[in-house]
This record gives sequence, C-alpha cells and structure tokens, in this order.
Amino acid sequence: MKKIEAIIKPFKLDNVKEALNELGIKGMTLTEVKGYGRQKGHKEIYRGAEYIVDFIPKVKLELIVAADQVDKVVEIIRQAALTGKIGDGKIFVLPVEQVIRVRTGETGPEAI
Amino acid sequence: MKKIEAIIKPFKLDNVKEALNELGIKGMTLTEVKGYGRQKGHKEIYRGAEYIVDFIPKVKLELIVAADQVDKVVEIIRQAALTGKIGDGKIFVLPVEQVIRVRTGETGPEAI
Amino acid sequence: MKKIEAIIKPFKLDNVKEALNELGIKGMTLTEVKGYGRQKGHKEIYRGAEYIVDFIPKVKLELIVAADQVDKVVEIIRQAALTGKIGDGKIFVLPVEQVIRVRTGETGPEAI
Amino acid sequence: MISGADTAFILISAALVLLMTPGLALFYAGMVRGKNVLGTILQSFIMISVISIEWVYIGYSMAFGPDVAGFVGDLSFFALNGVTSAPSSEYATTIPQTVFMIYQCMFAIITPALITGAIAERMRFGPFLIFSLAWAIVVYNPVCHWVWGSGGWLGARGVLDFAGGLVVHLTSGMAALAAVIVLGPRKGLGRESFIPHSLPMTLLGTGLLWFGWFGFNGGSALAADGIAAGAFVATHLAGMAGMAMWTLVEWIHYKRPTTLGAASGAIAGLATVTPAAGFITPNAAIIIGLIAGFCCYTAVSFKNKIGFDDSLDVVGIHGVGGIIGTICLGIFASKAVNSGGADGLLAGNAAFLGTQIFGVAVVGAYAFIASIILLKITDIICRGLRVKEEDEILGLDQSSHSETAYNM
Amino acid sequence: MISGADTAFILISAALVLLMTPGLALFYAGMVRGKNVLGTILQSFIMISVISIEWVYIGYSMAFGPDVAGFVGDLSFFALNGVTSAPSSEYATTIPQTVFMIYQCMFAIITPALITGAIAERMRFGPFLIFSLAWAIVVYNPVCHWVWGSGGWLGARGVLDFAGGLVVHLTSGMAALAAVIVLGPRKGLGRESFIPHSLPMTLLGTGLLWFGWFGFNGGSALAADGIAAGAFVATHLAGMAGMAMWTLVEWIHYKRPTTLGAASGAIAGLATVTPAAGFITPNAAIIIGLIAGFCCYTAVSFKNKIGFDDSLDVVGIHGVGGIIGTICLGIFASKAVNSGGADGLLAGNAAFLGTQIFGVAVVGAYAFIASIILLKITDIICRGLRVKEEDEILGLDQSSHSETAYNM
Amino acid sequence: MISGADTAFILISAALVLLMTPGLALFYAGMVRGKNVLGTILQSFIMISVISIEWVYIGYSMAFGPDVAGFVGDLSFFALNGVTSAPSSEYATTIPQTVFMIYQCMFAIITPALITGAIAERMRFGPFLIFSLAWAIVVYNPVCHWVWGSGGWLGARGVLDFAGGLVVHLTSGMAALAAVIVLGPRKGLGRESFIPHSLPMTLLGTGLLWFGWFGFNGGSALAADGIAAGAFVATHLAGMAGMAMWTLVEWIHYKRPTTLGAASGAIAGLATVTPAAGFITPNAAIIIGLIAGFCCYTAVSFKNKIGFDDSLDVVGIHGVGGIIGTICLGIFASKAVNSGGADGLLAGNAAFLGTQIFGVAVVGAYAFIASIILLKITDIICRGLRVKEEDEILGLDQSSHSETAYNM
Ligand SMILES: Nc1ncnc2c1ncn2[C@@H]1O[C@H](COP(=O)(O)OP(=O)(O)O)[C@@H](O)[C@H]1O
Ligand SMILES: Nc1ncnc2c1ncn2[C@@H]1O[C@H](COP(=O)(O)OP(=O)(O)O)[C@@H](O)[C@H]1O
Ligand SMILES: Nc1ncnc2c1ncn2[C@@H]1O[C@H](COP(=O)(O)OP(=O)(O)O)[C@@H](O)[C@H]1O
Repeated sequence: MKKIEAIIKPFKLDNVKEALNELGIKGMTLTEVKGYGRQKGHKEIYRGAEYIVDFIPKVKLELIVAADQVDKVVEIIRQAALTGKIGDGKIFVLPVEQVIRVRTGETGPEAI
Repeated sequence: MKKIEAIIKPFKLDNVKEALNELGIKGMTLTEVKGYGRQKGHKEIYRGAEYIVDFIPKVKLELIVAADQVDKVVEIIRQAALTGKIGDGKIFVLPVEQVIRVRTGETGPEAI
Repeated sequence: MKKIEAIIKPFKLDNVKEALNELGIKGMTLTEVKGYGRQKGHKEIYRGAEYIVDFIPKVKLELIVAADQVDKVVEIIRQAALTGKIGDGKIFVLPVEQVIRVRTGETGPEAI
Repeated sequence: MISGADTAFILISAALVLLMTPGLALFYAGMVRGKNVLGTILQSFIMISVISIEWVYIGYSMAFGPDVAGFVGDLSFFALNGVTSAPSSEYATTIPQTVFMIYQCMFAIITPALITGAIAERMRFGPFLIFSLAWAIVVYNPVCHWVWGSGGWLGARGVLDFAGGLVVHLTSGMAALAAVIVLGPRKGLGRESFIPHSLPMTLLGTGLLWFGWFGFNGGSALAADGIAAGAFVATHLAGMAGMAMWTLVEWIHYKRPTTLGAASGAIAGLATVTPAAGFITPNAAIIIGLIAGFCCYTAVSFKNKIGFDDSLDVVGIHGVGGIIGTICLGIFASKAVNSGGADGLLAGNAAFLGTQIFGVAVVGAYAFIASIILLKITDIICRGLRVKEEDEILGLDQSSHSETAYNM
Repeated sequence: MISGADTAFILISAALVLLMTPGLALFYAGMVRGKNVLGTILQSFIMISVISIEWVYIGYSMAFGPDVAGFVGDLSFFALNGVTSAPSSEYATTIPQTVFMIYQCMFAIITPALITGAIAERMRFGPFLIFSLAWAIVVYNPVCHWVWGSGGWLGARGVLDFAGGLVVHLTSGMAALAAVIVLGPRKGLGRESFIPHSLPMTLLGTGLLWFGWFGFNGGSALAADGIAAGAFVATHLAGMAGMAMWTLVEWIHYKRPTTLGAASGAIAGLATVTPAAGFITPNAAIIIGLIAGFCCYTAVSFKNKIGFDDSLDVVGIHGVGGIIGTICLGIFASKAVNSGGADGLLAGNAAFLGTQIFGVAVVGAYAFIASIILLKITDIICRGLRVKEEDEILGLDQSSHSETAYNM
Repeated sequence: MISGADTAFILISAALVLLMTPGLALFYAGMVRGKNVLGTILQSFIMISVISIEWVYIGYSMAFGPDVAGFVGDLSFFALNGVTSAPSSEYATTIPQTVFMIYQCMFAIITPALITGAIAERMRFGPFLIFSLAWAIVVYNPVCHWVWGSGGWLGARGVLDFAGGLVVHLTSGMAALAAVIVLGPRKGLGRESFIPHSLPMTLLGTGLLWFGWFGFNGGSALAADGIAAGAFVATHLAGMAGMAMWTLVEWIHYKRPTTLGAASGAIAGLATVTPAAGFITPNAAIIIGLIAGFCCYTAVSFKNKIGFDDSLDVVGIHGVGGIIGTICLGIFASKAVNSGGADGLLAGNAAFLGTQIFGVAVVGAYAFIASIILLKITDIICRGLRVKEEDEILGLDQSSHSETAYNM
C-alpha cells in the first residue's frame, strides 16, 4: 500500500474529488495547509504598510491506495488539479506498512 | 521507528489521549482534518437550497513510536476510538528513517 | 528523496523559513497543528472553572528534499527553530518514493 | 396628555430592549461550543416571534388588562383591542398605549430568551418553543400582572420591582433551575472541556446588553424625567461595579482577571440593580453592583463544585441577581430618591424589607414549581426534551438546523 | 415651530438608520465566502461616502428641492444652500430642516447598499462606485421626489409609501434584478457550494438591521407621536411574523427550521411592511409579515430553481417585499389608523389599491430599465463590470483590496 | 427648567457614548493578532469600571465642581454629593444634573480607552489600570475643567472645543505618544507581520463608533436643538469625507482601496471634526473630513517609515485629528452657525485661530509631559510596564488572562 499526498489549489478540490470518485476511490483525508514555493505570495496592505504574505492557501489530500493503483490515481489527480499555471502543486508517494480500519479491525488492503 | 497516523472522530480524542497516556506515550501531534469515506456526509440548507457536505470533521493524530511498540499503540488507539459505527476512521503505519529532537539534538529512539 | 517533517514553535516559523531560503530551499508546506508532549499545557479559566489545555499550538513544516540534502536541511531547521526550552519540537525524516509536479508532470528530483 | 418627549424616549427605549435579545443571543452563543452556535442564537431570536404573537393576542391583556382578582388581567385587550395611540388611563399616562404595549412586549421576549442559557447545547428546538410559549402564559404574564399590573396582588401588598428583578430575572432564573434539574447535564460534563468558542462574541453581546439595559431600566420610568435619569445612572454604576468586583475576586482567587469574568460581573451587576434602579441613590447602586459581583461569582463557583449543569449560569447570575437585587431594594430604597417608591431598611422601614423578601419567596416558588410542571408536561407531549445523544455529539447546528456556523 | 421631542426623535432615528448600513454590511458579508468578506463589507460602507457627498450637493435638492414639473426638485438647495436649522415649510415642519435632510440622507445611503447583495463576489469596486453614484442621481433622487417630494407626480396621484417600499426596496430590488441579468452568475454556480462563511455575522447584522428599522419606519412619522408609535409597532410585528412564517415553511418543507431562514424571514417582514407601517393596524402588520415570509421564501426558492444568481436575494426579498408591501397597503390602509393616509380595499376603497399597483408598475419599470441602461453604460466606460476570472477565484478581498479578512 | 426632550436626548446620547467603548474594543481588537484579542478588549471594557468609580467619587467634581483658580474643580461633589435630578445652575440647565454627570462620565471612560491602541499587545494589565486611573486624575479631569469647566482658564481665554478635540482626542493622542516612547516597540516589529486578525471585527467596531459618535458630538449640544442638529450633520459629513479621502489616497498610492483604510479614514474624520462639530457649516465639515483623511493617512505612513510602534495609530489618528480639528475650528468657526461659538479666520477673526493654536499647544504639552511622568512612576511602582518577553510571544490572552479568544 502507498500513501499519496497531493497538495493542490483549493478551488480544484471539487474537481479532484469527483475525478477520484469516478475512479472508485472511496476514501481520502483533506487538510488545509499553506504552501510556499515558486508561486509568489501576494502583497497585503494595512494602513499604508505593505506585507508580503508568501504562504498561499492550499489543500492537502491524503489517500492510502493499493500499490498497483498508485500510478492511475496520481495521474487522475494531476489531470484534475491542473491549471497549467505556477503553483498547481505537487504529488508525493510514500510507502505504507500497515492500514487498520478502526471500526472493524480489518488490516491491509481490505481496510482501505 | 514508525509513524502512526490515526484518523478518528473528534469527540473520541480525549479518550484516545488518555489511553495513550496510560500506555506511557508522551508525545503526539494533532491536526484538524476533513474526511471523506463511506460515512455519508450531511445535508445543509441555506435559504431553500440544499448542499451536500461530504467532508466530515475528523482529527488526525500523528505519533512516532519505536518499532516494537507499534502493535500495542495501534491496538490501544483502535479500542479507544471505537464506536462501532461507520466513520470511525483508519490507522496507518509508515516507516520513519530518523527522528531529531530540536531542543537537544538527540536522534533516534531517544528523541521520541 | 526524503520527506522532512518538522514540528516547531509557531513564532520560530519566520526564522526557519529564512534559513531554508538561504539554503536555496524553494518549496515547503505548512500546517497548523497542536502538539502534546513534555512541554506542559496551560491552565485556562472560565467563570471560576479551570481547564487544562494540553494541546499546544505548533506549526508543522513538510519538505521533500533530495536524499543527499537531508542532513543539511535538518540541521538548518534545528538551529533556526531552537530556543533551548522544552517544546522546541521534533524533526522526522521519512522515505518518499515518488514526487510529481502537477503543472509539468515532471517526476523525481526535478519535481521538487 | 401625551408628551412627545416621553413618547420619543420610550420608543427608543423599546428599540434598545429589542436589541438586547440579539445581544443576549451573541452573549450566550459566544460561550457555547462551535457546533451549537446557531442553535443557541436561534433559541433567542425565535422568542421574538413566539412571544410577540402571544403578547399581541393574549399576553398584554393577561398582564395589563383589567384585573381579575389580583391574579391576572382579563382578555379584553385580545388582539390589542382598544389599545390605541391614546394613553392608557392606568399605565404610562403620557404616552400612547401602543408605545407602552410594545415596550412591555420587549420585556416579555427577553425573559424566556434568558432561560436558554441553562438549556444550551442539549434541548430540542420544538419542545423549547412549546415550553416557552406555555411558560409565557403560565408564568410570565401572571407574575407580570401581580407585580406591575393595576390591581396585581403583589404590587398591592407593596412589593416593588422597578424594571424586572422579580418579573424578568427571578422568573427566568427559577425556570432555568427547573430546566437544569429536569434536563440533566450535557454529555461529557466534567470530562470534556466546555470552553467558550468565541469570547469576542460574548463581549460584543455584553456591550449590546449594557447599551440596551439603559432602555430597559431607564425606560422603566416610562417618562424622560429625573427618575429615568436616576435609573440610568444606577444601572451604569451597578454594571461597572459588578464588573469591577467579579474581576477583582477572580484576580485574587485565580491570580488572573479574565475577560469572561468582566463580562459576567457586568451582567450580574446590571441584572441585580434592575429591580432597584429607579428607587436608590448612586452610591447604593455601586454597593449593589459590588454585592452582585461577589455573590454571583460565588454562586457560579459553587455550581461548578456541585456539578450542576446550568450551562451558561442563568441561575447563578439572573436568579441570584434577581433575588439579591429585590432584597437589596428592601434595604436601600429611599423615598427621597423617588417619592413613588418606598423607604427601605436603612431609611428605618424594616417592614419593606420583609415585603420584598415575601415577593422573592412567592415569585421564586411559583416560577420554579410552574416551570417544573410545564417542563414535565412538555416532555410527555413531545416525547423527550433533549436531542438524541448522537445529535448532541454532532451539535445542534447540524442536527437540528442543518447549518454550520462558520465555513472559513 | 420646532419641537425638541420631534428633533430628538428624528436625530436618534437618523443615527439608527445610519447603523443599518454597517448592519447590512455584516448581514451580507456573513453570507459570502471567506474570500469576499471585506469586499462585500466595503461596498456597503463606501456608500456612506459616495452617497452622502452626492446628497449634500445635489441629491437632497433633486429629491426635496422646489418641484420641477412633478418630476424632480431643482438644484436650488445645492450644497445645502438654504437648508438651516429652521424647519422646512413643506416637510417635517416641527424639526430643523438639517435634521430632515440628514435623516433622508441615511435612506439614500442604504438603498444602493442593498443592491450589493445581488452583485456580491464578482463586481469590480470602481465600476460599482460609478454605477451607484449614477444610479442615485438617475433613479433614487427622482423616484424619491415622485413619491415623497412636494409636488411629486406619484404622490400627487395618491400613491402612498410610508417609509420606502417603493423608494428604497423596490428601486433597489429592480436594480438588483438588472445587475444579476447584466453581470451573470458567479463562476461555479451550481457546481460549487456557496455556503455562508459566518452565519453568526449574518445574525448580528439582522439584529442591527431590526434595531435600525425602528428608526427607519418609526422615524418616518417625522414626529414622536401616535403615528410613529403605530409604525414602530407594525414594524416589529411584521418582522416577527415574517421570521415565524419563513421558519415554519422551511420546517415543513425541509424538516428543519434554519437560522438563516429566521433571519431572512425577519428581513422580508421588515422590508415588506415598510411602505405600510404608519397606515395600518397591528393585526394587518402581522398578516403582511406572514405574507412576506411566505412569498419571499417562495421567490427565493424559485430563484434557486431557475439558476438565477441573485447572490444574496435582493430581488427575492427587497424587490418582492417592496411590491407586496406596497400592494398590501392598498388592501389594508385605513384612515382610522392614520387620517393622513388612505382607505384601502378592505375599507371599501378599491381605487386606492389600483393606485398602489400603478405606483409599483411605474417605479418598478423605471428602476429596472434605468438600471439596465446605467449598468451597460458603466460597462462600456469602465471596460467591464466583473473582476477577472482568476481574481474571482482568488476572492475580492485579496484581488481588489489586498487584504485578508481573518488571520487567526 | 427641565425639558423632557433634552433629557431624553442626552440620556440616549449617553447610552450611545457608552456603546462607543465596546465599539472601540472591537475596533482595536480586530487589528491585533489572535493571541491578544481578549487582552485588548478587556483594556477598554475595564475602563468602564475604573473610570466610572473615579468619576463618581472625584472625577466629576474635579472637572465640573466649583472652580479653584481656573485649574480644577474642588471636591465638593465628592460621591455625587448635591448632584441631583435638579439641573445644575451652570451646565446643561435644561436637564437633571445626574444626566449631565453620567453623559460626561462616558467621555471620561472612552478617553483612556483610546490610549490602549498605542500600548496594544505588550503592556501589563495591572500597571495599565494604575496608569489610567492616575492619568484620569492628573490629565483628564484638569484638562476637562480648563476647557469645559465653569471658570476653567482655557475656556475663559476663549478656547473652544465642542465635543472633545482637546479634552478627549488630543489628551489621549499625547498619552499614546508618551506610552509608545516609554514602552518601546513590540517584539518582532519590522520582522514579523502584525496583520489584523479580524478586519470584520474592526469594521463592526467602526460602525458602532460612528453610531455612537452621533451621541458624542450631537449630544454635546446638551439639548435637542438646532445646534445638536448641526453637530450631528457635521459629524456625519466629516466621517464620510474622511473615509472617502483616506480610501482615495490609498487607491492612488497603492492602487488598492482597502477596508481598513476606509475604517481608518472614517475614524479620522469623526475624531477631527469633534472639536468643531457644533460651530461650523456642513461644507466646512466636509473640508475638515477631507483634510483629516489626508493628514492622518500621511501621519500613519510616516510612522511606518520611522519604525515607531504606535500599534493601532492612536497618535496618527486621534492625536493628529485632535490637533487638526481644533485648529480647523479656528479657521472655520462661524457665529452665524452658532452664536454661542466664535468667528474664525475665514470670518475675519485671525485672533481666534491663535487662541485655538494656543489651546492645542498647552493641552498637548501638558498631556504629553504628565503622561511621560505618570508612566515612569507607574513603571517604578509596578516594576515594569511590559509583559515578559515569553508572555508577549505567548500573547496576552493566555499569559495575562488565562483565556483563549477562539476555540472553534
Ligand atoms: N519541496 C517541497 N516540499 C513540500 N511541499 C512543496 C515543495 N515544493 C512545493 N511544495 C508545495 O507545492 C506548492 C506548489 O509549488 P510551487 O513551487 O509554488 O509551484 P509548482 O508546483 O507549480 O512549481 C507549494 O505551495 C507547496 O505547498
Ligand atoms: N483510503 C483512504 N485514505 C486516506 N484516508 C481515508 C481513506 N479511507 C478513509 N479515510 C479516512 O477515514 C475516515 C473514515 O472512513 P469511512 O470510510 O468513512 O469509515 P470507516 O473507516 O468506518 O469505513 C474518512 O473520513 C477519511 O478521513
Ligand atoms: N512521539 C511523538 N510523535 C509525534 N509528535 C511528537 C512526539 N513527541 C513530541 N511530538 C511533537 O513535538 C512537540 C514538542 O515535544 P515536547 O515533548 O513538548 O518537547 P521537546 O521536543 O522539547 O522534548 C510536541 O508538542 C508534539 O507536537
């Protein structure tokens, strides 16, 4: 099993969720995060003082998937999250050793 | 060392924390996340328009533990987080290569 | 490639960000988390009732870096986040199998 | 004869008292958890509808209609029949009766809204509506008549209540006590932290309440005169003294003055001076405020010790405040301040203190018993007063109203 | 001769009406998404500047200056020339003319602010300023003169509008309709959830609006008298009835009474009774409130069905409310209540109902057509009314104002 | 003789001015970081207690008691001795003296509350209480007497201040300047972003302040008359002009009109017109508002350049506003507007401008020097004015009050 972490633009979330849904992915976990990267931050103005805000709101999706699904899922996410503009985000794949479903105690791929 | 990520129902947090405490687990990190899974979302109503909100508030616990503790900790979390109803959450175990304590510079199991 | 997760004190964030910047690190992702550890929580008072709040606001930084950069980055973060007082936080290193940049589809170290 | 000045003053005062209900909604909502914010707000807001309708059709008549045996008004003012822009011959004779009616309506609204602090985070919306409507009819209207109605038996015995220590605060405090007993504590009491979700909201509510209270107490003079001025001053001074005292006691007790403490003390002072405002000197108002801050703090601390789940301290603040204030009036009242009032203990008239204690006992007992009974009946009719356990965990906003307070 | 009481009453009423603009800003801002909060607030606040300047220099004179052919006032009051603390000879003759002028100014401010609910989350700030200024001159001032100006042709034909059903609510509702058509829907309508970011903020706004409305309608009597009292009472009762009805319909329809529904119903009731407040009985006010709650609910539901993006329901609440209220006045008006008013259908005078319908038709058509034209012109002059797509995604706060509402 | 209308008007005005303190608390609290919200709110709220007590026992007497050598009132009104519902023979002779006393109390409360914007996010609570109490006695009361007290030496020299340009805004602005110098900047100034945590809260505060300002300036006529009307109008117009100007300058300067800029400009305009409100024409009020918007913007920008940590710009807005407004009065005052006022430069009386400048110099210098001294003394007595560095990092809410503003 693998863990896919995708950091994407917040307004693409619905898109990605639907795409994953179509693929039959049933579970994921979402976190509001702030990203720092090549995409420049923006300027804010408060009473004539300028502040550079360089952390940009992003959404992080975490999904555990079976190893053989990784490539497909990654590709789907990429397509659904794509705008082509800087700051579109990143997808990481990490190894997972075990998965347990709290409700049933199932482990491994069944538990996903 | 392993990283345990547990996604649980928010109102079970106190329970889980206490159970871990009893086990002697001294450190963990908590994130407010939103989960999407078999547990159905709910309907919200705003001026006669219905919206389906399918991301449900969950809490994610992250703990680094020594490899030999994993099974015990996972089991304790599972029991403490269990309601038996859908949406109870998942526990993932990931490999960790290194741990450093910022304050002392200790590394490895001592740093946990 | 490795994933570095650093849990630090929020007011040290700017410091850490600058230090990483100087090192040429261009990307990272930040999450507001709550930490539980040796650093004791604080007491809050509401109408004569005392509550112990034992989760303390922390910031979690996540960075994917090339394997050979890990030690340097970890050390830089440690120095920049250090106050020497309890609760300074932890740094974890996890293996990463793949990285994809959404915008370009690049993978591996180029995608970071 | 109608006075434009009095009319203007009481109309604006009525607007101020109306504002107290949203103010209260925010004051309370700030103290609940994030999942019960809207449920809490709505319980107050909806009282504007439920009680106003009730008031127009029967409430005003029950409270201020022609007296029946000292106990209640008859229903001859049904649907405001005969309530015109001519002044009443018995109440507020310098303003249109419509003005008096609507001003009093605002009091009737906020009283059951006060109770919602005790039932917060667990009562079902429907049963609450039924209970509050019944309560207005069975408790508020009669007590209002006893104390303020022409011919009302308590008023006739000399019991004084300037702006609602008995009629508003004690009745709602006793109903709160009843509700806490009948409903039982929130799930998780003692184990989980019921920390306020937004104290700035509570402080905003406090500010609006204080502002509105000038209409509540000042307007109760029913004229823009020296009595109104005295009541206004007493209100402000008791509020500030209550805030000072609570903060101070907390500072000594816990080494920390808190913002919620300041807000609580202010409301305690304002509530406590309510029955006395127009009958006392400024210095007496300060003393009452100080007593209020101390006693309400103690009452609330005591509650915490006995694990009694009066969620937002309606008993400890409004109940205790209503009692103390009414009794303090028995001590501090002075005809030199208001010739239409009475002399109290300090002016050598111990009998009046007795009268006030009698008023407290009667109103307190009646409101408590009637509330218990009404709650039990509502419980039976509605098959339960509390939301289901899983709905309580989920929060009222989602489970009862299909809404979420914040979506940032 | 100047009456101190009336002066005090109208000054305070003017302050209350001013407060409605921040109240409206919060009411609206609570309903938008977190990225458009400040943009929404500022659109209302800035009307205070734009319209007040306009009003002082030409607006007041166009609305209330010496009549030109029944259509508009001439500009002899330019820069408040001749507007002194002496009373006007034609309007509000018991208060300084400055008081009347500033009281009316507050109405002129909130009217275009109401429109912002329809254009929320997508209109550019600059073009909105230009449009609102032009709209005040082309729509608000003339319509105000027609209905309320001495010599105004609609007023002369017997059309009645106590506090702005036509002048305020219908004009802004029609402008909103025009804006929705011209601007088109927000990006993502139907796909994304446009869930309110903070309902407590909307409820706070509701409370402030209700409070302010007493000044809006009560003050429109321009004296602290029985008419003011009647308007005050009618306002409150329609508000509470609207809240009751909307909540009830929702409860039946969706099995859930919602907080936003309660707030919406209240505003619907308050808006709808505005033209009628000083001319009807309390019972009529309740009926009007109930009708308002039902019809506005229906209108808003209908909008949802046809995918018409009136973001915060200005058409469904203020437009529909203005129409219904003005027509209801044709039904319920009674000279027994206000001898300066009229008898309506129920008092046997069907003609008056016709007059009111005529008023609705004329004002509605004029406001709609003029708004469309002004929007189109603004569009051309400014090269676009809407923010760029990426700015809409980013949100107005950041893209138009370089600010963020919350940084917790 | 007592006028009901004036009594009603000043009572309501007093309530409006009281509301400004919670309004200010929110205005300020919105601008601080999330960890200092409650500390900031409490600093304002607690002034209601500290100053009201002081006012009742000595403040009112020092300010408005029988004159001693033009410098201060004697203490014969200690504990409101002799302050009854009969009018004063010297002040506000148409309302109960209690009304005048409580109205002035509200001014005394908000003045030190204004200072808290300068010390935000770093001053200890206890020392602030001590300082503010001492400051009220040493600065506010005497200056109030000099300017407004019967026999006060500045008033006797012809210095005019309608509603507190000198007494309220300049004194608090100078105290703020002193506090900024003595306290030093917040930790992290220049490195970290001190971004407002909730601008909607600041805008809500702005709305409440604007609303309350009608009581502040309008009520300062101490009667519901043409002067009150003029002051009310001037207040509104300067506020809207200040808002327009600040927004415009910012728009040109940074290509972005901001919401905080609009709020800041409004407060600048309102503060600046305060000394002049009852003595000038509407057109002069607009000019004053425009000047205020421009100058305060410039002052605040200048502060940013020199790294002077006046956290929430008390000096740049209230200090500068108080100076400009008082001097502008020297230019624009007109006896044609208010025969009880003066003619200014434009009416050919340059001497009056000189008098006003003299007033600014005297009050400014006195308030600044006295504030410095009081801060130094408080520093010594309390062993430090600032919270510990780690507590500053943690935030005042937790470290000083053991509370958290939000727990969503
Ligand atoms: N090395 C990294 N480690 C972790 N997160 C990263 C890293 N680089 C980028 N990110 C995340 O990806 C987001 C997008 O990256 P950015 O460099 O702005 O644009 P792009 O991915 O289009 O090159 C960032 O906001 C950040 O959240
Ligand atoms: N494949 C997955 N990857 C990541 N998180 C998941 C996955 N499946 C479920 N989750 C998380 O676990 C939570 C509970 O899952 P759900 O399917 O609703 O119930 P259950 O675990 O009882 O079957 C979800 O809300 C989501 O946060
Ligand atoms: N075993 C662990 N797993 C995950 N996070 C941890 C663990 N131990 C500590 N942390 C995180 O590190 C933070 C600091 O740890 P703490 O024990 O308080 O101080 P220190 O690191 O100085 O010993 C905690 O607040 C928590 O967020």
